[in-house]
Amino acid sequence: MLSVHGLRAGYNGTSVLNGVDFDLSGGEIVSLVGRNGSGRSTMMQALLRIVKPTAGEVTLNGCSVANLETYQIVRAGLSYVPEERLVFHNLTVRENMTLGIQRRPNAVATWHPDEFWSIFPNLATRRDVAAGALSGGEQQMLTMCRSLLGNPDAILIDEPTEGLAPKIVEAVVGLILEMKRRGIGVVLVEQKLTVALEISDRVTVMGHGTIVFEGSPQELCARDDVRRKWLEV
Amino acid sequence: MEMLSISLLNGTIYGLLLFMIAAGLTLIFGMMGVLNFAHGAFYMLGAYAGYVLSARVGFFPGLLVAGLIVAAIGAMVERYMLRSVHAHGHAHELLLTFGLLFVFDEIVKFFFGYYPVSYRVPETLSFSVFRIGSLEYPAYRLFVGLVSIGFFGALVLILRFTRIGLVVRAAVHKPMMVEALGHNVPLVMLLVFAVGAGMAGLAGAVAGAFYPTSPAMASEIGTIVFVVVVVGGLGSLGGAFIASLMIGILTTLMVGVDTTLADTLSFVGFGSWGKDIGGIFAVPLSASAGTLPFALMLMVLLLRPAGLMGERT
Amino acid sequence: MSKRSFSTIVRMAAVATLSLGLGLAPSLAQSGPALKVAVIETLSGSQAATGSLHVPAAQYAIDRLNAAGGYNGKPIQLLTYDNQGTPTGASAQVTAAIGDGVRVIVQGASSAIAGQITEDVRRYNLRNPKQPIIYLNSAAEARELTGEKCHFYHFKFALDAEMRLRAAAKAIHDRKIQASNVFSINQDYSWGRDMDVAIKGHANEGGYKVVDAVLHDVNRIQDFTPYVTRIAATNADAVITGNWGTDLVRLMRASADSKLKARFITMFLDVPGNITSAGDAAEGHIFLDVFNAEANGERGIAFQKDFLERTKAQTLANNQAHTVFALLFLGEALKLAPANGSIDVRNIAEAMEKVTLDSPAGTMTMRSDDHQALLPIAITKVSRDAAIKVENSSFGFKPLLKIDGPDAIVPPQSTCKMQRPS
Amino acid sequence: MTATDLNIEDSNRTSARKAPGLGLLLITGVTVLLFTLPLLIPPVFLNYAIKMMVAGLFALAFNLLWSHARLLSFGHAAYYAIGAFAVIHALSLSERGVLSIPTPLIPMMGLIAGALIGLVVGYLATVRGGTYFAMITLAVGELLLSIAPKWEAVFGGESGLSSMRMPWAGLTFGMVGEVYIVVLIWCLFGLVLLRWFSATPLGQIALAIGDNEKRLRFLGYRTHAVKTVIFSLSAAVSGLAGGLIAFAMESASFELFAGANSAMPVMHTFLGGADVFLGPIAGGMGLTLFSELASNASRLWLLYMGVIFVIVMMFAPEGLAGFISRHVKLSLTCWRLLIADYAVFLSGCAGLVLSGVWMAEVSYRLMGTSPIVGLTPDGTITLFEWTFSATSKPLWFAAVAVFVLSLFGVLAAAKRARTTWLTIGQKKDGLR
Repeated sequence: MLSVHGLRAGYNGTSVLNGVDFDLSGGEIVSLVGRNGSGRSTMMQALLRIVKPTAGEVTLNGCSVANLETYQIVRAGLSYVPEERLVFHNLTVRENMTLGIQRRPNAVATWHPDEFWSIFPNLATRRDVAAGALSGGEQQMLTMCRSLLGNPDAILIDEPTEGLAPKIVEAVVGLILEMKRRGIGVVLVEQKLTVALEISDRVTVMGHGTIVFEGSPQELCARDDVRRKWLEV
Repeated sequence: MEMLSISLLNGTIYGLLLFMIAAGLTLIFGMMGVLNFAHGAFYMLGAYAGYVLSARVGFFPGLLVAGLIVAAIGAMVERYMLRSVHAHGHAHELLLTFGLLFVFDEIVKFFFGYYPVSYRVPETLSFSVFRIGSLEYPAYRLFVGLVSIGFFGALVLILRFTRIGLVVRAAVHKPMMVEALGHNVPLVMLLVFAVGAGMAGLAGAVAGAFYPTSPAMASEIGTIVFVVVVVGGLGSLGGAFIASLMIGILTTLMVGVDTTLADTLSFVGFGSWGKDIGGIFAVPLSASAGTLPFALMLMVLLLRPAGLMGERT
Repeated sequence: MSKRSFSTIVRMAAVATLSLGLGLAPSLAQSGPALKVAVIETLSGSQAATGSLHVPAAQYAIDRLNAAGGYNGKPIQLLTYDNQGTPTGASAQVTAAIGDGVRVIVQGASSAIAGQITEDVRRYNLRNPKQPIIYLNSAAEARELTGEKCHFYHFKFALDAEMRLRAAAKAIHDRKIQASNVFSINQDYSWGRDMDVAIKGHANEGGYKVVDAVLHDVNRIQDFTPYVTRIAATNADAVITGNWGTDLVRLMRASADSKLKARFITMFLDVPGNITSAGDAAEGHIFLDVFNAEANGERGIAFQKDFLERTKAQTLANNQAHTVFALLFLGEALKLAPANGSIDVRNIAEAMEKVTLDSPAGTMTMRSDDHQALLPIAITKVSRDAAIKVENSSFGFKPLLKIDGPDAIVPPQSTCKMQRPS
Repeated sequence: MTATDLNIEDSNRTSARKAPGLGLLLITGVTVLLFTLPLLIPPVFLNYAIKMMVAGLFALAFNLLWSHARLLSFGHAAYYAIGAFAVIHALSLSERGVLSIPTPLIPMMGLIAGALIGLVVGYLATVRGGTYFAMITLAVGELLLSIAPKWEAVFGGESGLSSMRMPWAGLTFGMVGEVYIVVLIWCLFGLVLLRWFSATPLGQIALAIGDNEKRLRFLGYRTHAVKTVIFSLSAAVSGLAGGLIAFAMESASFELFAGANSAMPVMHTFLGGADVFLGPIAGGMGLTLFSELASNASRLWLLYMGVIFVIVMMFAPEGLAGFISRHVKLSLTCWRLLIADYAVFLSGCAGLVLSGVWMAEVSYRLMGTSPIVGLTPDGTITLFEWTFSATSKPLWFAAVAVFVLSLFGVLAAAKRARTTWLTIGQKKDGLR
């Protein structure tokens, strides 16, 4: 579904990604783990061409995205939930949701706002409140729902559980599993290793802008050397 | 009392005119983060386009076409100039618009000369609506106000109730996120720039028939509109509306007040000292109507930089 | 520095300019005993509108002098310089002009620049007493130019606030203008304040009462309606203003839109574009300055016609007329101080005091105390009956009253301590 | 931005500012040339040289704020003008014998006045950054501009204040040459002062502010104080520049506060190149010379200046000095491959300028909107001492043809050169 080959990117002439190869299939959850600055967020932004890659190929459903604008990639089926929970503070919850809606007739899964209203009654009751007034957890839910309304085939989620209460982390995890169930490919950047290991089909460890390890959660658990070198502080 | 109410009306209408120009500037700033120095030039281009066209296609169609022409110029500036500079940062975008102000100024002088041109209010609108004291109130002033209110209404409706309006409102604060939701933000930016320029152009076409149309109008209005946008809060349409009215009414009312700073000092016993110093202390408020907006802007920037309605940064 | 190497550099600079493709290189020095006159005006930027007018006027006058034989057996040369609207720019161009061998500088569009030029000329003459420069101030009205800043080589062919008000007061007193309650509105800087003081100071003389006065920021007011409201509230029947440029046009437009009954007594209404953009608003208002064609009969009308034909201009503004008269005045002085191979500027300057110019505006002489030219003043009214219409409009300036130089010009200021060259 | 990014960027920006290793020889040579200039060129050009040096110094002072703290000031005319008035007041005090400062030291007053006002304004303005900072400086500038003409006691009303340089130590200061030397010494002083500041620890901190202010604040630096100090220094040197102009002109008027004087250092800096130390100086000197020569040659010079500025902002955003030095560096190694393209590019530019200027000048005369330039009665024009008919079809055809051909030439050459660099760049990458 999503296939990446030799992706390089950086800021102002400094290289952050130094050739990444990566694949994702539908209904699969892949976690990207690694230390700060290892290039995980940059990779997500490079996939969407928010940061313009300097080299490499990215294909989505078999089509190259090299000449597309960010919005066209999203319309082609790749959604993005950024790290900073960028809700539109001045717009209402409902308006935030509406902004996410994209019609994609051939999408692997379709979503409707009403679904979310029933999954997250908290959001439903505060439909007409400015999104800036929501709590951090509610904002996280909102950003995820909003991106799902674009009916993507694959979704990139950056640090969804950061700073959230355990109960809300559970809800987030539930939603991610629901995505998997409906056949969406999920790429997850996750700080909490326990969460990542629990829900992922595969784990990819990044360091110095390349992929240094790839395998199942169990395989990673078995590799103390990898964890010590690339993950532990 | 009559004088007060007519002053309020005058101030409101002047404020509405300011708003028509400021609206585009503040939206453009919100979406692109760029203070468009050339915005005053769009106002001037509108006036000259109105002058040329009204003689050929009639006054009211002329206004409309003038607005459209300036919108098209704005679109070209965004598409072929600003967008290519975007990668070099906001400072360069700002400097580019600064250079454009020069170029537009000189181009107008090239075609129309240094002197004001004879652009007039049409016969159909040169009548008085009512009298206050010995003064008659020209219908055209009300027309200026109505056009501006009409545009404000239309803008609010579009922004509030259409999908593109929703996209614009969101993009004013976080354009990148809006694009990451699959919206064609570059196109929206182009449209906003064009509409903003077009509104300034229309304002110029409308106001140019009333105030003289001359090459000086770009720089004169340019700075005052900056003040409106800053006081209202960069990027806030509502803020710009309130700030326009506030500055319009305040400067109008100040004309009638002859108190000086030295007079104020005399309350605390320093009056004669203030008069001795002269300079700013001896200037009556009525002589500072043109200065006041800048003092206001400075105060706002130092005390509440987000402006009246802007989002806190 | 030898003349030779100088001209080499000049030629190199000229070639460089050409190859840069900048159009004509600045008119540069060529050795020779022709008298060189420089116009140093604002020819670019926002104030170019007034500055540019002086160039064709100077050219017209120089052409006339050359048709009459030039000076020192050669045609007088006219060089133009752009002061870029700033005193700093003017100062550099004064040096440039002197370097090009200029002996007479003409300027007048701005008092700020006049202040710079007159001081530059004064200091240059102090430092180079053998090769002095003459400065003909054609239209800069600041009073200190013939007051604290007066000096022997500065000759002022401009009026000032006191003279203008003295003339206006006489016209009001003689019932040529109806004005009993006067409102004074002026720009808040030295010129506007001089006007404000003069308006109040001549109230008794003119038999009018100043009912209210206001000063406003220069070139910053977009909408003058609030001021019009204030004028209306005082029931003034006349407004005297020294405003110029857009400040004048906007004020008049705003009052016409509100059908303000008061009559405007103005000082700069004849600058091109003003009548055009003021439109019908201008009708009935008063304008006063030195030259009015109709007030001077056939001779005046013939002069204006000749000027318009030769310069291809649409109007003859008074600041242009000032420039023409200043140069014709110089021409008379040149007749009294003939050159025999070499040009003696001091002789010319001394001759200026002896000239009586029979100009198309009337007789003009130079007062030796402060070098203020004694200029006549014509008071006119914007009217459809005027003999000469301006700018393709249906209006012209119809003369109401003409005052001769000695009566029009106020006595010299006590602050002028002119040192004569010994 | 991560920590590693910051370091890399840092070293880039500092290295760009380090003196090129051309050695003392060049510097000494230039200095000697500058000091002997009065013997070589006539007073007119010396006077231009004074204005050029002051413009360069002013732009450099303005750029201190931008290149270090990334603060864009739109009101630097204020400090320039205040420096000028400080010097004029000092000159007239010394003329009246009230104050006895050696004449060549008087420009110091501009420096001091600028520093003081800069301290106050800087303290207030640097509370904010980015656009807000720019707007505060704009507002301060506009306020002073509207107050100055009303305060005749200090700013001298419309025709300004003037004075005269008094003789000192046997020098009259009446000759342009003497004034030039004084201005030159002060400009070099200002240059060294700014250079020296950049090298101090404070200068280095200021440099880091431009990259990541938040980070510095977390590290415990009082960034507001640092910014106030550099603002004050920038204002001080701007005051010195204004003071030197007043010293050279022996007068000052409120028009020094005008917005044009605030725009001047901005345009000079970015036209020359903000991130090259000599960029603002080159921009200031170049544009000043251009305006002196062009303003007397063409009525359209402001249009040309605006167009040049826009083109540089679009196609050479690093400024002309930056653009040229980058190209020289790039092509030193492989000039053989590029020389043909450069030749086409440069001659194309010349063609564009010549034909563009010709068309602009001729159509301006045909428009007849200027009271100064126009056609002769028989419809001819004299340009470059060449008289021709303004509506001659062959000439217009030739001009348009040259323009179009040059445009294609320039575009094609630029494209080819870019491809050459890219291939060279890739080869280098491959070697690594």
